[in-house]
Amino acid sequence: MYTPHTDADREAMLEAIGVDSIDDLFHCLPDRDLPDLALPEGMTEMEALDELQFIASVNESTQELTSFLGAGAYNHYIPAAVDSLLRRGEFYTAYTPYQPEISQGTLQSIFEYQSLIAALTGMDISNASHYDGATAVAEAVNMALNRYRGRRTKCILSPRLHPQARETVHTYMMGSDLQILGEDLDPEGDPEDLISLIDEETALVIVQYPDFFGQIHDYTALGEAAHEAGAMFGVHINPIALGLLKPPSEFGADIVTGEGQPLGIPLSFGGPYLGIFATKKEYVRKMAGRLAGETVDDRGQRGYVLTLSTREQHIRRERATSNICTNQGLMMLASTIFLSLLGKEGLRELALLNYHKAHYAAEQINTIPGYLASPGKSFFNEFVVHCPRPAAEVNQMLLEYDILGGYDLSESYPGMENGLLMAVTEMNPRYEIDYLIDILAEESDA
Amino acid sequence: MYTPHTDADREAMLEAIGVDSIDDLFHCLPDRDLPDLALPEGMTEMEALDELQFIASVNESTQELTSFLGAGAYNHYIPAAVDSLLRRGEFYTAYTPYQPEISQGTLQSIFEYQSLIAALTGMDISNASHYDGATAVAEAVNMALNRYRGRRTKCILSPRLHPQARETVHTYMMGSDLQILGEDLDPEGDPEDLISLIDEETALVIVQYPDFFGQIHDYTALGEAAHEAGAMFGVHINPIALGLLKPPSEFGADIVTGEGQPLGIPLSFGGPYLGIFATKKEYVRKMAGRLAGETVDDRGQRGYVLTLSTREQHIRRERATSNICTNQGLMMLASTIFLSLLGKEGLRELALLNYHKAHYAAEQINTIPGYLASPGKSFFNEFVVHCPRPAAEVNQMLLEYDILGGYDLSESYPGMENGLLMAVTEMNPRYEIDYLIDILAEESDA
Amino acid sequence: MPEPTIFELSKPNRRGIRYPKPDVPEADLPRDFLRDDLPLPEVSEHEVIRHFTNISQYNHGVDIGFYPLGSCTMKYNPKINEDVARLPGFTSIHPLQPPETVQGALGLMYELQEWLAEVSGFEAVSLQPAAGAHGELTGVLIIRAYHRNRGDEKRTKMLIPDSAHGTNPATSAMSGMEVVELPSDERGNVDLEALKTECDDTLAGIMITNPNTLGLFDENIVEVCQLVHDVGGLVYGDGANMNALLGKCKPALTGIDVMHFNLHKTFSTPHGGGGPGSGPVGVVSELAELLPGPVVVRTEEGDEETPPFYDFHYPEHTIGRVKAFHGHFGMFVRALTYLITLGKDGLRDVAENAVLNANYLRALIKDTYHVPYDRLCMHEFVAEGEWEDAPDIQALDISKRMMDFGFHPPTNYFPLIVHEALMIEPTETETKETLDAVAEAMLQIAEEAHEDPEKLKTAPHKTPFGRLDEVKAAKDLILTTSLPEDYGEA
Amino acid sequence: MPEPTIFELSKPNRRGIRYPKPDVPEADLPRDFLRDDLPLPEVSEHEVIRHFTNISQYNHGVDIGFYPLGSCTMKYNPKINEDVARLPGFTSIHPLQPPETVQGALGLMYELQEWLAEVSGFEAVSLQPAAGAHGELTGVLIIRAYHRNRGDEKRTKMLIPDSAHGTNPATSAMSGMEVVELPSDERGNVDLEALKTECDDTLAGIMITNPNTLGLFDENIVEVCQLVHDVGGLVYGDGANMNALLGKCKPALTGIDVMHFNLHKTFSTPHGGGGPGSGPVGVVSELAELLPGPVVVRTEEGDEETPPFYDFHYPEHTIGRVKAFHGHFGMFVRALTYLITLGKDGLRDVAENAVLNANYLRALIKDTYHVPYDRLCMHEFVAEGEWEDAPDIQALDISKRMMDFGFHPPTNYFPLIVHEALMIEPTETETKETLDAVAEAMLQIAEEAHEDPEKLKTAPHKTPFGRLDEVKAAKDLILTTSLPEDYGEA
Ligand SMILES: Cc1ncc(COP(=O)(O)O)c(C=O)c1O
Ligand SMILES: Cc1ncc(COP(=O)(O)O)c(C=O)c1O
Repeated sequence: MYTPHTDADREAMLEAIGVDSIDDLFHCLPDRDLPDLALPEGMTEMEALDELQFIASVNESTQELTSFLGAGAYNHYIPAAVDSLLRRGEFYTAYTPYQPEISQGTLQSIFEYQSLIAALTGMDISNASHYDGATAVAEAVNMALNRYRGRRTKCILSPRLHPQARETVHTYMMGSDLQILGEDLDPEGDPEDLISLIDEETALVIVQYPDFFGQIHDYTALGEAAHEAGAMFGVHINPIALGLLKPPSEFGADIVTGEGQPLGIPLSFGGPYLGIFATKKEYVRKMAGRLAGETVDDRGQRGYVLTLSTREQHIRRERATSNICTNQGLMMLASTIFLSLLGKEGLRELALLNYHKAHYAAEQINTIPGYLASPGKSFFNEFVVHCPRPAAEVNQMLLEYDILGGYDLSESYPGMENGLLMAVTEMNPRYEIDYLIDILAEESDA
Repeated sequence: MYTPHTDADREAMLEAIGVDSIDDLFHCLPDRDLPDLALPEGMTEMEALDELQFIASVNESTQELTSFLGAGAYNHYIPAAVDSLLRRGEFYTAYTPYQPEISQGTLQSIFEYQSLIAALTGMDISNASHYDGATAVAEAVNMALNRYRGRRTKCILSPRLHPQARETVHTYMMGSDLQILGEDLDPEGDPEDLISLIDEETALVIVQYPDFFGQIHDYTALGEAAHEAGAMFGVHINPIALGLLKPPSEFGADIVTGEGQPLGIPLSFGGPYLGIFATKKEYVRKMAGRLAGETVDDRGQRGYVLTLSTREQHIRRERATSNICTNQGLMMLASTIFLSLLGKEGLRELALLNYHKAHYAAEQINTIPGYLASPGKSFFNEFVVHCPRPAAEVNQMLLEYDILGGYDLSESYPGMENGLLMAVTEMNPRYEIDYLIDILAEESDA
Repeated sequence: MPEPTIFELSKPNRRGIRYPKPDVPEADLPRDFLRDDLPLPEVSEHEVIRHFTNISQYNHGVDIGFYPLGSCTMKYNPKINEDVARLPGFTSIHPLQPPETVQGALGLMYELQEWLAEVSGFEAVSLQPAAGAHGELTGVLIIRAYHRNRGDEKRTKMLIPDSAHGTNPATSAMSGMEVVELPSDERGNVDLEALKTECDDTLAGIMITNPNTLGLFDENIVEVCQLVHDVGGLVYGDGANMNALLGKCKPALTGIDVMHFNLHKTFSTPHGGGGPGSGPVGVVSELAELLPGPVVVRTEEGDEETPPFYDFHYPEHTIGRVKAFHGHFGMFVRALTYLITLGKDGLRDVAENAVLNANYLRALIKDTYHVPYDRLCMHEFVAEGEWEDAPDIQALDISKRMMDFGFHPPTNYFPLIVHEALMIEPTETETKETLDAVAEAMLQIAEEAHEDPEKLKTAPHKTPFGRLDEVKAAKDLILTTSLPEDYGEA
Repeated sequence: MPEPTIFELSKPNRRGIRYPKPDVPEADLPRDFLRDDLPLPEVSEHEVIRHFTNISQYNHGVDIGFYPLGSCTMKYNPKINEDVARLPGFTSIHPLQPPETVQGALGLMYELQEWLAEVSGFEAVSLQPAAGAHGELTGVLIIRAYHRNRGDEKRTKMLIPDSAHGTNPATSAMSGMEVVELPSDERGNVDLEALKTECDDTLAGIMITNPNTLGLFDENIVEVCQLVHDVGGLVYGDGANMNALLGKCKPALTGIDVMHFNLHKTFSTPHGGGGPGSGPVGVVSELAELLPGPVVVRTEEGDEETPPFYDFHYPEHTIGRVKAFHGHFGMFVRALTYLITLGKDGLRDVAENAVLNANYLRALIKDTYHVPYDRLCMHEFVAEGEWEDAPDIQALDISKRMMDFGFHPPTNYFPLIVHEALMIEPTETETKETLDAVAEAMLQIAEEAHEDPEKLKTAPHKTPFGRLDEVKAAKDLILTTSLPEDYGEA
């Protein structure tokens, strides 16, 4: 299909190689009589498009459904300029910028991304991305363990750190003797509950901000407690919230991780997303992932290169800070463009819009008998609703009205059968919220 | 919305200009107190998208409907590569390449387009496009009249030249004393019927190939008759048909015009399309429109420039060959990419696919009592069906089954109430044709 | 390194796209009509992408940098417009579908007609014309039909100021009019005395551009129109410069009878490397029934429950269609998106900032480049690209040298009434920083013109191509290429 | 002219996008949590577009020219894949939607699992891993879990050939394995004797790349696997080089137990300037229940009337998830589009032409550039970028000079076992003409290396940037920029 050779080309090439047939090139294979693959014949482009259009149409997307699903992936507006730039072949058909002279487009965007993430989080430095928020958390644990070179073997994860991020940490750490604490604390408790778990063996304490329930906490005391015990303090963020909220650096974070999907990346059924990873300059040599640094070329022009590669697998091999190689380049670029478009005011405006809409929705829900939304808690654009019956049932009922109600918390917190986690963004016009309320009210009457 | 100035910018700029306020810049306007426009406030991008998505969704597109509509605009597959290149800002945010040193992208594509059209039509040269097929025909008449400098004042249009092209010629020629003949001949007659109209006053004879009814004729005799009388001979083409059929140069065409829409340009409710215009080299100075020519730069590199501008309005003003300025640049580029992708074999394959499908459809229709499809005529991908009742009624009936039946010929040929013009392309899988047949058969039984 | 042509890349049997095998029985082919040779190039999809990607990089565009091409309004083309225009509900509708299946499209056209009417003050609008010049043709034919319909056959004289764009006289000639050129006065306005002497009963009308191509608003516009009207003539407005007037002045209220809009200038639809444009025409009520058809009308108002209904309508005395179908619909989608995004305040903002930018740049360079007609300008201004004490230097040299700074040159040699014209239209979407950088470059170039003229004469230096030999092109007339003679022979 | 950073373009109050005013009452803000400063740049949409468009042109990409980056399979990225991946039915679905609302997506993932399984011979596939290295981590953890679940805690030794990619040892270390390097023999295969001495009851397994990073198919692969299996170890296959084997060899049949695919190499999903990749993992049946969850299963077969039903499934002894959600779905869409477009013959065609291209280019240059291991190669080969009689020249110099010819250089300095390695992978989508041009350039460069070494040492000359100072970058460690101190002060 995409192979250009004519028969004459092939003849001439085989002759230059000095073999008689293509088959001769494959003599070294053990099984020369592999039967044909049990796969269909190829399709033309127009047939494939037809097929894939059909498959896509089978899905009910958030364009057809009213969605209040969040729980780590958020339905945000993506300005048209973002994709119009991502579609440039110069960006998406390049690879890791190993050769800086012909990769300044990618390198400058990495440098700008690092700068934007530093500005947003209040941290000194950022790497060029991890696979997603969850793996960024796992890499944070990895980094903390490496920092203490095995001298500290405990890590404390808030029960309100994203459940899938916690699960990912467990998987990544399967081969180590790390002890993971904190997850079975009361999920509806206080952040300070974690303090009692911190000791001299603790390498890292990680919380989420806003937490998995959407709530905003002051982590100052917790951060101090971690530091007092000589441990590192990690904060996992939603970057949109930082348009409004003070940055985690103000709680003394040593590592900031986050899921960058809200920054101009489509939901896409869960990926590709963007793992944000920022830290203090002193840890730069412990950090995993690519890093662009400013320099000059031999003509005196400012330019950028990948730097400190000695941390990385292709140089350091089994002593590398991580095995990561390919990262989330294009998603990083998307978020760089997104943050450039929004800027200072735009991100604040977006955060406020999310905030007000979520609060309106929560307030309205609280008018419905039997429903209780995030009582007495500060939250951002997501909140827990205590329903009068299992969240699964509420979701099922709402789906009949083409509404994705939210995340059924019992899937991650067995005790919370009636807990529904709902997110509201700028993509939910008021009438959608009011529609939801009407239905909840009606059904609660019935 | 898209204006970048900050208040501070504006202040500084006004000061540099030496005025106190923006208003001072508009002192020269007669009515300084124009009331606010009676228009709504601006929308944000996300609101506008929402609004336009809604408007688009109100249309029933050929993705939802089964379409056999042609009549000058055809539903063809557009390879993904076409739009992926058209979306490049370097192409679509440039303008007419007046400054060749920084416009070689556009100029080389024009040169390649001219070459492709010449190869396709068999003519010596092509211009860089007209607005559409209809205006290209009008410009052909214009050129013929200019060639004879008023000494010939008749033009013969085949009744099976696209009715809207003929109407356009009438409008364009409103201010001249041209006599237009031929249109009221029997639309179902022979091309040779036109011969009797040709005389020493005839400047141009224009036929369509395949004609408006989709039929293929041998125009050799007609072309000879025109030439014998010293007149020019024009052929209006469907470029896809030329993948299969011999080029109009073989009938002795002096001018070839055509609607280029089938070459990778979306239906888009009628525009923007592409006016093809090709002719013999001897007429190059009479031809309207932009023209790219090969040359070299002062470093010895091959390059291209707009040439023979002395024909054009910006140099020659009221003595120009036409008033055309902006043409169909991006559509020309689309067709250049399209023809490059298909090439020799691809265009033939596409033409054959259209041919076979249309013939299958016609044959099947002929099995239905009362329906008669293009009896005994050679045709390409479009044909006339004589229905047992008015075509308008048949269309109305088919629409209830989500089928766009075709073009009701009585709209242009008052005597042909029962005539339905149907097109079949590669976008109509067999099951669509069979579905049409089933319904026609069922309804004809009923 | 110049890129080979697509023909030079060709090799037998390569393909960039394939089609499915026929799913129907094959029919007999029309043997007498088959072509034996189709000498098109054969390349793979990959090669096509590389070829056009590479040559695209030889282009300057608004997305690349400053593009002050006077009279062309090279403003930013918002990306949302491009996305919206590609919605299948817009791209995949056939122009001849029954109205009930395309109410979205018809409603959109109706809205656009209404917005354009409100912005300009005209009573009725036809969206059909394909570009500015096509709008002119439409408008002048309307004027012609107006007089004819009144039995006034002798009115064939069309007055055209000497500052007019070339399309104006070309259009008039094409419409069978006799063109009479009018001089400009010392303030850049139409010379009223000259106008008066031409005002007689053979006058069909005047084609006027306001602001004119000097970027100056004609201070006597009302009087000009009045004079023409007084003798029974009509006033055609070339709306190319509407960007200066949005929300500030409605041309119809100044006395203009018929005018075209350029959606590809004022309303941000992209210039596409030379088109497509879109040139809707607005007219006062007396001319509404002459518009080319079809226009869109609302035949049912609609209410809470039922949506309105839109349909096509042929004006009673229509001059007829000026092209196939209904105009450049794809451009209507973009223009309406732009309009609703801006809204009334945004539109005024466009005019204000366009005029501000032009005056600012003018202020920065006018002590170095002579700008005739010492008045505030509107959205553009025309400077002279020549100095007595730099005798070798022409406007073109300055233009070519500007490329070395990453800027597209201004329009050259137009309008004709300014020597060595540099016609500069920054547009409202440029920043002050860009304008400052442009001014700085132009001042440096002026210095070089005096001290190192060779640098200009041999410019550009930093572009991938140097000056191209236009004389050679016109002499050789190599207008096509083709596959080599021995193509396909191994 | 280097482009300013986006921070340098910033000016107070500029905006690239606006949001609607709240349509709900405003709530009280969490006063204690508000940030006072958000030092992000402020730029207009137009500036953003220009900025990124301009810097993009400083990149080489597959769409620009030849990109023979060994081990990375920089093949053409079909444009249809990009369109399909952007269908709203794919981009606008939430990963936590109930399965009944996303049957299209689940069905697509199921199909992709099946295609990958058939191509490779593995029993089960998990699509979750985000890239090759992530797939390795997944696979090695599966091996670890396999031994552990059998109570075999002492198996922590992982053998890694000296030709392996850096991610292999890094992965093993990250998984708590002890890495033991294996030498290669004189034909580029794993040294069997060395392997045998390491085969004991502490052996967890071996990580092998086949074809290996020399582009050579390990002629003893079956024996290698057998030896490892015989002592109870498992074989991990690094599937980075699968492009050579499509339709030609199923890795599972050679004895490999677990392997990752690189959708961004073999299956044409774009490399994105460094990612996202996608690294699904295939396993033999004994390991199927260890795969990270969820995988997609078909829970109802479906028939003429009802479609099948797909659901997520957590393998019984899953090692757990390796990331949030279900993997890089956007890449699955592209890869499946590619697969169904190619079909079984097209897949074999890929392998055949990839291997043909590599051998052809190798044949053209091997008399000039020493290619160790004199065997036919598979999809790539490794040449030495050094000559005794050109002592100053290193592989990097050759690479930089290649840029002047418009080509991306090969991979440098990998694999480590070849001196001054130039690892060249042309891929199947390149034409013979391109390969001829590359060979010609490389031969010229070799000549220059001997006759005018300075030309290489100071290369590249024709690119917009010259050699960048990496030492300075590592010393200065300027990793971010920010708004200037006095930002916003007028
Ligand atoms: C003043 C003026 N009038 C008319 C035109 C013609 O418009 P178009 O090129 O859209 O046909 C132009 C175009 O550049 C112009 O500048
Ligand atoms: C042989 C080999 N193994 C593993 C990898 C790692 O794959 P990824 O970059 O997708 O993580 C690479 C990548 O370049 C490779 O070439």
